[in-house]
Amino acid sequence: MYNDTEKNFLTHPKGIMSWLLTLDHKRIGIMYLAAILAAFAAGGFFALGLRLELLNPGKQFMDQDTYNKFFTLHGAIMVFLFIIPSIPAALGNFCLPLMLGAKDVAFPRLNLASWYVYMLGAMFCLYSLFSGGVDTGWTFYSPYSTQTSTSVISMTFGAFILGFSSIFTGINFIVTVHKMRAPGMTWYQMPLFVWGSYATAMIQVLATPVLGITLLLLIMEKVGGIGIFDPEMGGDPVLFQHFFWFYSHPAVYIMILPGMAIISELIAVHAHKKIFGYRLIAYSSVAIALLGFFVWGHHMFVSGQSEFSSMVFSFITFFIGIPTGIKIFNWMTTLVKGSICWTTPMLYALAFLILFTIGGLTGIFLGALGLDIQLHDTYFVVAHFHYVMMGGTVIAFLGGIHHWWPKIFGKMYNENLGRFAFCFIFVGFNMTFFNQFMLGSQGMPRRYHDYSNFLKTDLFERYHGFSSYGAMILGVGFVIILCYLVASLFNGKPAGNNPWGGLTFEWSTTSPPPTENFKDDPILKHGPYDYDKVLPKDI
Amino acid sequence: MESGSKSINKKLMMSTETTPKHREFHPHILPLSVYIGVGSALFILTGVTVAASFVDIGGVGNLILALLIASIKGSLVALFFMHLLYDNKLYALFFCVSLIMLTAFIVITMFDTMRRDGIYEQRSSPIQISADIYKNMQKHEE
Amino acid sequence: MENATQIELGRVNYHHHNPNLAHHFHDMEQQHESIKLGVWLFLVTEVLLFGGLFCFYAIYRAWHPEMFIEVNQLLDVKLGALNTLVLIFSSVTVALSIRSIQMDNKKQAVMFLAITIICAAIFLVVKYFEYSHKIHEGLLPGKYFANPDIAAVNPHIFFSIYFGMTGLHALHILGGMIFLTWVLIRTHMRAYSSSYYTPVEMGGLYWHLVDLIWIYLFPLLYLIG
Amino acid sequence: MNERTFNLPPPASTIASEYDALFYFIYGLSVFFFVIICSGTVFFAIKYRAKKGDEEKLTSGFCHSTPLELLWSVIPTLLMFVIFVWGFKLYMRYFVIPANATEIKVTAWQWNWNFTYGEGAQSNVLVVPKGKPVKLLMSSNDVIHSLFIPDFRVKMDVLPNRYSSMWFQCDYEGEYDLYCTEYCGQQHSTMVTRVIVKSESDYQKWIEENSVTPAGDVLYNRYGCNTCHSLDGSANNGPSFKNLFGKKKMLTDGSTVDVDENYLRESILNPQAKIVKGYEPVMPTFQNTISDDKLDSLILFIKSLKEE
Repeated sequence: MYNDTEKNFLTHPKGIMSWLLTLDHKRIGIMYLAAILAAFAAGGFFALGLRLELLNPGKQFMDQDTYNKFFTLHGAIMVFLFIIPSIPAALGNFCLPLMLGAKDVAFPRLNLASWYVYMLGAMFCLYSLFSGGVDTGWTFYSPYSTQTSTSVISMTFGAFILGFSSIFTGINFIVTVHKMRAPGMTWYQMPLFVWGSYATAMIQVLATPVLGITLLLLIMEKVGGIGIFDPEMGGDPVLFQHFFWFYSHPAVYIMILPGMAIISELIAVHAHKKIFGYRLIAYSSVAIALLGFFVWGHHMFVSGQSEFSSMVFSFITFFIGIPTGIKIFNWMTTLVKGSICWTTPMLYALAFLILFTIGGLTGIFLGALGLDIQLHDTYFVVAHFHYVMMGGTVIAFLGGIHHWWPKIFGKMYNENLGRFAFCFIFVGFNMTFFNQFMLGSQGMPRRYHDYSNFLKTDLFERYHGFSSYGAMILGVGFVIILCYLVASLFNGKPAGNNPWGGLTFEWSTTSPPPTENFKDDPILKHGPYDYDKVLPKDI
Repeated sequence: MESGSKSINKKLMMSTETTPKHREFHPHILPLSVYIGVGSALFILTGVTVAASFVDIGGVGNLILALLIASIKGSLVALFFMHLLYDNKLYALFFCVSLIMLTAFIVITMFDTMRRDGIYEQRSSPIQISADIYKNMQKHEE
Repeated sequence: MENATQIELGRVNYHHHNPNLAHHFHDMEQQHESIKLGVWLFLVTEVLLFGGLFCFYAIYRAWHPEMFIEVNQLLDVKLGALNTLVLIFSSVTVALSIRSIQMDNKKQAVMFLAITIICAAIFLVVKYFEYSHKIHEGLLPGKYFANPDIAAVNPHIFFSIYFGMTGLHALHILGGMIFLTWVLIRTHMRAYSSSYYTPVEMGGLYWHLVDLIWIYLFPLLYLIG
Repeated sequence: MNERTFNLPPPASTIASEYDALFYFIYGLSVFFFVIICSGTVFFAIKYRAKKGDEEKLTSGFCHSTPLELLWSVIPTLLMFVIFVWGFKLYMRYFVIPANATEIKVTAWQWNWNFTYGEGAQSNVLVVPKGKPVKLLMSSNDVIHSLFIPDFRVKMDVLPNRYSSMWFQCDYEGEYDLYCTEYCGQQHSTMVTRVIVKSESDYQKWIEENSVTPAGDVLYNRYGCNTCHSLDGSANNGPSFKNLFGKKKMLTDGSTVDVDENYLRESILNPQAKIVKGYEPVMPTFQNTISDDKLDSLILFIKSLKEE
């Protein structure tokens, strides 16, 4: 049981320097958590600004320039500073070595370096924010990005640097999974969170360098006019899109795979049920990671790329739907004959099943060659990827935070408040984004500051208004969560070592864990989800 | 084919097990002759590839030949100097995955850049043939 | 009591056997393999980093084959070939330095490392001459291109790619030189032996990759005609 | 047509109804699968909710079922194939332009549209004839734009370095939105205009009212094209313009070239690039003397000399 006099990783050693120079994966995870939450708050601020501006047609309170910078910063911050590092670098860093029964990740120094590199990249993004902002959209499409006079260089350089932090985390995870598993733990005894993180790390290692070279070339294009993207110099701007999406589509799976990985944990643990189709879920993570590399062109169906490559990309895109569908059905079936506790993390897991299904199904519209033509670059796309990124990843992230919070800090938050806030999130999210599907298929284009010039302005206004109010409810939900989680640190009840009855290694150590993770070397006694063999009272 | 990949899989799994008992550390030392031999082969192949570039095979023949020789040289470096032949096959696997990804990247991108005239010739050719800088250059000369 | 169980598991005391063993690894073998795997993953990222430039090369070469052939005549095959030989030689010596340290022959290892670093320096000097010649002729990337004698369209793109690829490669050579110098000093200080030589081997792996990339760059850039 | 639908705007072009068929097919499938997953999740979550005393019991080891897993691998796979093929067919309908389409040149720049019609008319709103296929030949003067007409279900990026094209046929007179959907800078959201669909006769009338004397023939004399290129087919220093457009010409190096917009443009700006067989490379370059719109109208003029 939790014992204040015991030395845990949070309290020992003490002092700010012991944190800044720590090599402990748990502390680095928490430092990452703090950093990404700050980024999330910043990104959320911009999102609310956008929604308020779109409440009514015409200019509300910001001009076009400001609006353009807002959506660019919202996108860039949320993608590069929040979602990509969110689950792997914060929760993954904390949990992965614990789940494997290892003392640390394979390269603790690299891990710390990754945090500092992240902070450096964030500084560059911050700098570009204060030196006039960026107005290209987070995709930095050439040739606009090479022509605009805003601080594209510092922003892309920031993203370039952030790539290294992502690569470092990826390398660390792959090596840790290969070499640091507890004695006797085979690949098929690993928790599914580890499988998902492993697949994610593969993408981080394989795709991020291409983003690096792309952004570097974009900077060279802007500074030195090397002429490979610039049509005026004989270059081809569509090539930039190829290069950009070669990273950024797999990056979508960097974002969602860890979310899926968390859901596998949450569902099994909170339903006290052996996970259905363990191997298929594990394989499908790897399959999604690999297939994800060959579908980037489905972002370019109307970009003027050849019909032949559009066909190839669309065909492969549909194959991704299959492992994704398998996962969803497997999670749903896991619930059967379980003993389901309606805890806050479980509510997020159930919400994930519903919201991610919507995100996935609407992806089929966009993957179908002809259908994408109407929907491309409209709010349909915006709604689709928010259902995947937010309804998927962020919901899973929230579930994960609630799931591991007692383990990380040894304190239990107020479950009733947790469920209360969940309702805000669920309702607010759907209010914000569901009507955007209709908005998009009716033709409302994304990245529009003003929609008063259309014949259908009144229709758009109704949908946009609904969205904006939803966003406010969503914002309130996040504030409530922040409040009760912070409050729990001060007056939360001791959580105990294993509040949910988890069977993976991290629940077998104290909460919070000691610096060396385990008092004694952990020994594998059962599989990660053997709820049919281990009595709940024995856990 | 399938059973082959399975057995590789098995080997990978086995070789990456972390066993509880502590293992001695034995470096794998290759005889000097291997390094000298591979080194000389690389020198000779460099000569061959330079020589081959002066023979016009026609079409993309020269390119293919040059890449073939480069690949032989590359394999020699990877297999012997980088010990892929002797080490855990996991390293080779990761290295191959990177090469496969790279090939896929190039090939699939070229599905687009090479086939833009799939339906209409008009769409593949640039509106403006040469870059603006040459205009300025000409002006400058005048 | 606690000690007893730990000794039974045969771990704890082992930590003190080798000062080079980090606390979170069980044994030297695990540590060595982990670091090696990490380095290989790093090499994977390097391959894909250069891969982007290779992709550009492939696309623009396919678009403007006649331009590539014409412009290629302006590169110096002799210097390129010389650099290739220098790099291959340095690859052999770095491999031999690993072999020497594996056999506990510190002196030889230092010597081979020194030769490798000297070769790298030669490579960079040759590159310097090539570059200054190009700059002199106005054969520069992108908008700085200022050589009106070429008839084919858009030669500046070739030089963007040429300088991009060889420049990035030269940066890697420079990085390798710095790392190998550090390894050399550490070797000289007797930090490595047959029981622990991981940094030497890692430096070698990296150096071989830099060589391997040049093996492709050389024919693609210099031997097109 | 014209009752307002919930998801898509009323279909106004011929391709829109084909589009809507696939859209609602996938829509139906999505609703079906969503209902299965949603109701399954909620039902199981309620039915198997933990009760008092459950902590004393093991849960079922039900964790594998080949038939079930095959079921939800194979059925989606088959459906995916159907959707892919259907989507691809639709896509090809978009990209194969009917031969008899009226061609309109679209030029986009930050942040405006310009539409040039065959007869020299120009406008900022797109005017098209009802019931006839219309081809848009598009290029941009600066960054990438994208032309989108939601009621017609058509969209295509407008590129700065290449021509892109698209087509539609609208059978209903009226006004529709047309706008840019590729983010193109500060005033992206003002790049909104209209398509006006007129009956065939109104369209012709509009063209006549708005057409300028084809500037091309004026330019033909002003730039001195007349000294070398005849209009009646007679031989001179350069090929005659009569019936030139659309022909295949043999070049001095033995290859052939289609005389299209691109070739004409290149030959005016960079005359030495492709010399037609039998002629000397004597033409001067017009690289810095002729503006883009003049170039366009000169090309239009040459096009107009093509015999039907």
